[in-house]
Amino acid sequence: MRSAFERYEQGSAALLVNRAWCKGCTLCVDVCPSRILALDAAQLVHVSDIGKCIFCGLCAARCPDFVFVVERPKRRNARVRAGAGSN
Amino acid sequence: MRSAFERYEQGSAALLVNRAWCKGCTLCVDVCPSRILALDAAQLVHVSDIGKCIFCGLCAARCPDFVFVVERPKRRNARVRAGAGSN
Amino acid sequence: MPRVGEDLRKYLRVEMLPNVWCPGCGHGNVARGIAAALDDLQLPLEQLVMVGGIGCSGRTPFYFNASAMHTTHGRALAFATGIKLAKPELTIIVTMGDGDAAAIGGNHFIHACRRNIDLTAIVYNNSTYGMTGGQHAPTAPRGTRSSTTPRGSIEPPFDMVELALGAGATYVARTTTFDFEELPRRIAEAVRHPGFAVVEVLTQCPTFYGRMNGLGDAAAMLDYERDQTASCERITKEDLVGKLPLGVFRQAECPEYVREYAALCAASRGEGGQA
Amino acid sequence: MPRVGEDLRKYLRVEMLPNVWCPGCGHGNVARGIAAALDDLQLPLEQLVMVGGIGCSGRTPFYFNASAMHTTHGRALAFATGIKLAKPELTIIVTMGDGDAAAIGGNHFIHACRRNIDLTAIVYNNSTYGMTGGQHAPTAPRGTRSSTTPRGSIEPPFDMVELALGAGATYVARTTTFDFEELPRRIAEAVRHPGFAVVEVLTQCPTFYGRMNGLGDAAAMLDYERDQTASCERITKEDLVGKLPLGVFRQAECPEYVREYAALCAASRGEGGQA
Amino acid sequence: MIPHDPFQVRLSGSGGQGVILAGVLLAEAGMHDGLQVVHTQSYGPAARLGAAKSEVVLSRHEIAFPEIGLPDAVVCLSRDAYVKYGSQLARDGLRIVDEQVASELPVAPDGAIVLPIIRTARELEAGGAITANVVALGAFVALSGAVSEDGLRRALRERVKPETFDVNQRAFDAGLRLGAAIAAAKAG
Amino acid sequence: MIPHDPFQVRLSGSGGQGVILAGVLLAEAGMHDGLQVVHTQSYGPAARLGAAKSEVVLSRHEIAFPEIGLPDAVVCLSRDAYVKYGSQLARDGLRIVDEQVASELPVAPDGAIVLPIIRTARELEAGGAITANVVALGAFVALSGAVSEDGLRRALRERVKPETFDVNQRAFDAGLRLGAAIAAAKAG
Amino acid sequence: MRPMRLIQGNEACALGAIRAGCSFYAGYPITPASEIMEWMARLLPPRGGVFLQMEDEIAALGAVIGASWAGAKAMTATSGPGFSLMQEHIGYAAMTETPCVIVDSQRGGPSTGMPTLPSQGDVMQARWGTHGDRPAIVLTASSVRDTYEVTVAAFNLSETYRLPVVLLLDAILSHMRENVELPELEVVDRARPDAPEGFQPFAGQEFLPFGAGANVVVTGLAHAESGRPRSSDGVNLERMLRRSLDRLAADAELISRYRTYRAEDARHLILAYGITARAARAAVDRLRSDGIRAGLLELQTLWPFPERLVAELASRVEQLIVPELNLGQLVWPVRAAVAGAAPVRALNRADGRLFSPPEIAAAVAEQEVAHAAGR
Amino acid sequence: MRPMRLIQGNEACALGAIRAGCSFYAGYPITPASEIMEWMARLLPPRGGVFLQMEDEIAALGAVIGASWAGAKAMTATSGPGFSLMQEHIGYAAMTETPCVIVDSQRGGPSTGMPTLPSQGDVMQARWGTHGDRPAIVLTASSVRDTYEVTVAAFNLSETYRLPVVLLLDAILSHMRENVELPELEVVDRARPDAPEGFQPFAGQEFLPFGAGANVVVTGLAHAESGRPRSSDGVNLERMLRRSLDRLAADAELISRYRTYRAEDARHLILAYGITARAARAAVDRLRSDGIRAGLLELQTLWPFPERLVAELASRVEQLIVPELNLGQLVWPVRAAVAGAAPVRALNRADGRLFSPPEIAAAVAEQEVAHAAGR
Repeated sequence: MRSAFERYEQGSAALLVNRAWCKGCTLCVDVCPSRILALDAAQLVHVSDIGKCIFCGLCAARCPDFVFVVERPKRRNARVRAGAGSN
Repeated sequence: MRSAFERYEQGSAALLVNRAWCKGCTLCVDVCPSRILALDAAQLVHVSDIGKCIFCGLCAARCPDFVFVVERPKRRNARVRAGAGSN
Repeated sequence: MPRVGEDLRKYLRVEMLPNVWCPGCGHGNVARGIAAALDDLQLPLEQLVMVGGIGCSGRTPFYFNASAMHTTHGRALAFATGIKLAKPELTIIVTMGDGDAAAIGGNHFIHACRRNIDLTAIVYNNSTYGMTGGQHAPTAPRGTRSSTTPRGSIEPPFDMVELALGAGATYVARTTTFDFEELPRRIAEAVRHPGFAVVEVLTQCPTFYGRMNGLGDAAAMLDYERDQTASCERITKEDLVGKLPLGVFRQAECPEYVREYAALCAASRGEGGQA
Repeated sequence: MPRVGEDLRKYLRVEMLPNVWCPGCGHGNVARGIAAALDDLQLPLEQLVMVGGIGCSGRTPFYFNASAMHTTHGRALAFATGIKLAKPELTIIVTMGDGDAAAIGGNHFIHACRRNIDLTAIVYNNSTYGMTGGQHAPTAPRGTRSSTTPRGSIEPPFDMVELALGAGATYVARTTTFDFEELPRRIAEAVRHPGFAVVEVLTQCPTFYGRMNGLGDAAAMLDYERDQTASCERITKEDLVGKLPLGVFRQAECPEYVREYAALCAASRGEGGQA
Repeated sequence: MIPHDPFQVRLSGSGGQGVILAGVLLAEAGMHDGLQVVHTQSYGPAARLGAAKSEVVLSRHEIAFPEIGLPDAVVCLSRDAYVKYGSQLARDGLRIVDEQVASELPVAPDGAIVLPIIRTARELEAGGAITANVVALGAFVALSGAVSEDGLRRALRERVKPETFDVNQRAFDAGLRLGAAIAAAKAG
Repeated sequence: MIPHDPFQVRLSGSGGQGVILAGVLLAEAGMHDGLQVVHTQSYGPAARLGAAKSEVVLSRHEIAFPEIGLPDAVVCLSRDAYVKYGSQLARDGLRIVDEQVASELPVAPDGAIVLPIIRTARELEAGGAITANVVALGAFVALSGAVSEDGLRRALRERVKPETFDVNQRAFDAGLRLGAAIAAAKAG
Repeated sequence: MRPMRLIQGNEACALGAIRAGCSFYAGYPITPASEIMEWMARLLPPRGGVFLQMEDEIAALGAVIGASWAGAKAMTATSGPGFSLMQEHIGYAAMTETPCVIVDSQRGGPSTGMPTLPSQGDVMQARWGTHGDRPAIVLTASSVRDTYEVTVAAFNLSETYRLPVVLLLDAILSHMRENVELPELEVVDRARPDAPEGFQPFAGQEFLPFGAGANVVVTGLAHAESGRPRSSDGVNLERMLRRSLDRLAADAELISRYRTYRAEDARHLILAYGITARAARAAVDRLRSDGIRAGLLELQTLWPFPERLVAELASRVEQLIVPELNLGQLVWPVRAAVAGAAPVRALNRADGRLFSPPEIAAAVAEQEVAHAAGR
Repeated sequence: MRPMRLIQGNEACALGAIRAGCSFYAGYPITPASEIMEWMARLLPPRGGVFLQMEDEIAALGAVIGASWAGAKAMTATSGPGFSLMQEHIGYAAMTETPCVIVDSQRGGPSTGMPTLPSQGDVMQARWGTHGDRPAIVLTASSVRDTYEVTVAAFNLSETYRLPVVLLLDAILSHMRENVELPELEVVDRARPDAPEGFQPFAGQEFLPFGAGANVVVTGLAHAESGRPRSSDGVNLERMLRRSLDRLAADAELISRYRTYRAEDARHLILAYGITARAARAAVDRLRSDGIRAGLLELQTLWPFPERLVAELASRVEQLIVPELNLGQLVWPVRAAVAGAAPVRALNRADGRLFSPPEIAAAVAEQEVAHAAGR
């Protein structure tokens, strides 16, 4: 069973990605402000450059399949909570 | 089968009463402005004095059992149409 | 409207009378209201179908000199929908009780409101299940007693007018058996309305609801109807406090389903529809 | 509310993932919204029961680390009512689709609204029957296509908010899968509400509704949700024209059924109740 | 006590006359007397509006079949009830008919005991006639002896609302007197 | 035409790859060739999300049993489909697997014909790969000879939307060429 | 011994439910079952039990199943039209192995039919009314006292086998009154696992309700023993259905309630059930007094159908007579079980009236073999 | 002869309905029947027929019955859960002698079960699912072409006998495609009286819809021939039910659709129906080639059950084998009809898979007599 989360780190922050739950809908690709997400040949999401990730969490917020988990240092909270998505 | 309407006349006006359909609920008795309706020993409506009838039709309007029919000369219409019953 | 006291026998299936209802039951008042409305409407009776549900009110169709379909509990509107779409030239009046329309039949009721098919639904609201012996109905006010709420009901009731409006009905009115002049007027309006029309009629059940709640005989219950209600049009806001409003709550011309369907068929005729 | 991107796995029955929904299906967004709300609510999960109907949305309970009851089509609220009354200490979230809640389950929906039992009902409105292949749903706007309205629907849709209000619900809100912050907030509010709470969520079905109506992929459908709606609180009347309002439409404290019932029991205890 | 075994009684009247309760009281009286009893009744709109019936089987033995065949006694409190339920009766059976009912019949019922049941109740109550059922039971007990006075009094005490017990007690006594007078006349 | 009678084909892929339609086209081609045909398929969320299958039985005679036993040919367009439906095959059966699928398998499928089906489709369409199903059919027709080219072209013409006929036609041709190349190599 | 009382069949049913520990009732009014509901409305609140009037019969049984999964012993009662509406949820209860009791007081059918008149027209529906196969226990009763006892038995069987149990009454039995002493009867509660850890809700008879430490999964889809859906894999489903059916078969003697009357040396065996068994019993006495060796097999458990018992008795008689207040229902499995060992005669009426003892006696006495039923 | 086409079972059903003159469809989505609805949504509007998606299956059949009384030939289609919900209205249609067709594409049950997998689990429900007794006609089919023809037959029988007719398909047949030529078939319309005057809607087979000059009265209560309710008098009702049942019995040969295959000299008779009959037919060939004299009786009419036919064939064989995709349903009436004349072996599976020809052949070849079904 493919189920483990792959871990992409940038300092103390990390983006966890579970490709086993991905269905290739591209909602995350569409929403990523850093343009670091894309589908691979197997039509599953992959992270092209974790160095550019701002850990905004929009990929996780948009993903209907719980593919993403964002681990952040505490201080980032304020900024992230004001993230996009509201009318 | 008891089903015929009994006819009570007053000049060219008449009150028709079908006791076979009466169930003795007294709604007509209650509403009759001339107090000429009552239940008899068999608990059915009877007309005590057709001479006092004003042919207002309230007995018919209130009766849930189609027991009454009022036959009137045409000229009475206006008065009767303004009969009671509205809020 | 016919004159008060008019001979309405031609609208009745007289050989089925006397009706099955208890002495003083308001359903007979509603039936008279329907007959008076028919006298006003002057419809061809052979094109009229009366459709009833199960319960005291569901028996109404038997007493009219028209086609009659006494259906199943709560589903009268589903049958009526099929009849109307299969033969749009028919006029259809559906008689339902509160248990019928609001309890088991609530879904068919709201969908009929939504679809806006040209049917007239008369909801006899006597706050009880009469035919089965006086059980609680979902229109009965909080605190009222019945054979299934011997200690008083703790449930909020439906307001059938609000429910019909919320579901999208295009004609919605409420009246009472007390008002024997407004009752046929509303029914006639509803039948004339080109779409789905709901008339809720507050009606007395002296045998169960009245007796169990100490409301007196039929005459006293009619007075109670009068005292508990007020016209939504004629009075000030203060008069309405604690009273159930009566009158016409919506009367809107909206696309009617049968006509829309006919247009759909006409538009599709070119396609052929391979078979 | 949890931070955006938070690890919500502890609320999930991870061994049931990936879920059954199609790529880009908004039901997964709703599921995340529920998980985020749970993170906010900090309820004991062993006292949480998720109850689902039949259809795509009905599968939601399987994916949560709580008790799960996947019931029958349209009837989830009836089961939930039984669970809650039999064990009032449980928290119950009911997930239903539009076909589930508004078509076959409309009657249970309006009666749950009326009774005001402390349950939370989440109505996933994607305007279609997804599980069975994209048939017309009673929430789908007039003119939309589906496998059963190949020429466009001629039916007016339900407005679920209006329906819930008309039926007497005490908390009524509408939100969208677009708004991933408001969605969990509404769900948490609804769970906290001491009475029956309805949250309608507009959600995308790219596989059927989107494809059949030319609305593009999931991302495009989220934008469409945004463009078709407007908050009922923040904007002027002109902004609302042609848009579906979002927000909280009613939030009222009314007698809650389970508490009323407990009071009834307490009051009746003196009687003994002969047996 | 019961003249035959089983002893089958059919009470009938119009809806609201309380014949259902009368049957229940009779059955309970039989039970208090140590008999096996079965009570059946008509139901639904017919029972509320038209003619209602209430039937009791009394026996010293287990009662296999719950319905009554040819009744050993009938009591009729309304014309419609008489037409519908009053005609069948075992040979030498007891038929009690209210005088008002009898007066409405084209032909007087053969061998019936005609009693002023409703009138007696009305006089007792000064208006209504809701105890006609209990007056009738009193007459029935006096004439048939099928159940004991004590059994029926106990049934009344246990079954009717406390506030109506007195008037029912008086109705029962009045009925007993009506019946006893006829019984005495017959015996004399 | 069909190498055995009945000839049983199992097409599989992920939801959205059009294997259901491919099966229908194959069955219609067989029908146009004068064969008896039965087509069955998987349904529901599994078919939309996971692995979908589409099965065709071709025969010169009436087909009693509609499902296939051990297939005479399998076509796999996705890894999940291969895992679920790709392993069973009659001895000497034909197994066509997309190159991408083959690359994801831990062990190369024994005796399989690996073809760049999805890539070919993608090149034809400049982006999507919705004609992979028809490319696969072309290869299948070339390699199996079970149905005629003409039959399949007629099925395409009658079944696909007019605006997509051209691209499908080209996909079919490309598939034929892929298959023919292998066939020639084998024969050679 | 409790005091002698005159009570109605429907009241006895409600009292039996209370005795059995029923703490949840949800229902909807219908003749002739309404009094069961009315009694439960009176009896439950003082005991802290839940009484709920639902919007329809479908919702009533849905609430009952939900309550059962919340741990309550739960019941509903209805008549034919409501019983038809409940069929989907009866299947759901069977699929989810939910203990609950459904009372159907039979009235004249089909459809609205004859609401106040008795019938035995739902006997096959009680077994076959829902789609798909399911293990079924269906009981019936012929007296007010039986009604009380069989209601307790219905709960006990329901708790033991984790199944919906159907109790068939009829319009006469529901409404008739008899003098009875209500005995204290033994009560069975559903088995609980020792600990919630690792609890598999569909691995056996043990049960844990919602909120008891195991996050139970319940679905009407085919599922694994964990409760998780397996809607495309029927092997589990068939195994679980067969396990339930086998368990019922193994416990046939416990489940099968019946009584015989003068059957030991009978040449003419009347097989009857419910209200009809009373006339049959009287007919046996009548026939015996005329020198005809008649006997009665009265079934209280209709399903699982006691095939072995019927086959065994059939092998010793000249004929079986099966009187039913329907147009021939239980006679089908009787004929299947008898398998030609003796002629089986169906005696049917569907006019809303009971068979009288003389009618049954006359039918037994006729020596000619009537047409077999069901045509 | 019309052109050869590749069509799905559900499409064939829709085309059969159109061919039979169906002008009204009301339904509700459900797997695996939804495509029937989708085809009707496409086919009806251009023909001026009515297509209606209702709020549930109960409403769908209600609308169908209403439409039939407005004069339309009307149909609905569903699967198990919806079929369970329709049971009350099936009884109403029977009670009101309403011509209509109800298609049930069977899927794995009970309850939500296995929505995409085939089953024959609703065979008894189709006969006994509603409360009370009723005349029932239940048909089934085993191929796409049969589906077309049997749908036409369902309408014709429905119109002839003024009854709801049930057509049982299954998930495989509904979704499979076969090449077929669709023949022109004869179509029957309900009989009309010469004049509306004095028309008694329930005096016989003649029918007048609403709005045709007679103010027809229709009720689900027991009623007189005039249609007027007689809810406390079952004599009328029983007479009318028996009249319908007798008519079906008298016309048994017209109604009973079946085919035999190599049955003349068979020692082992397989009695099968629906999709299972196809495997059975292949099994017969396989057994014959092994020298075993097997034969097939394929029933298309399941109810009224062809008792005489089965009894007659049973008298000539060593054993009957009844394979069903359920846990033993039609085997009950088979056993009743056979009455011990030959051993009857039930072969059952309820795991959502079809019997394969080798499985059936192996079961026939086994000489040992297995346990009878239903325990």
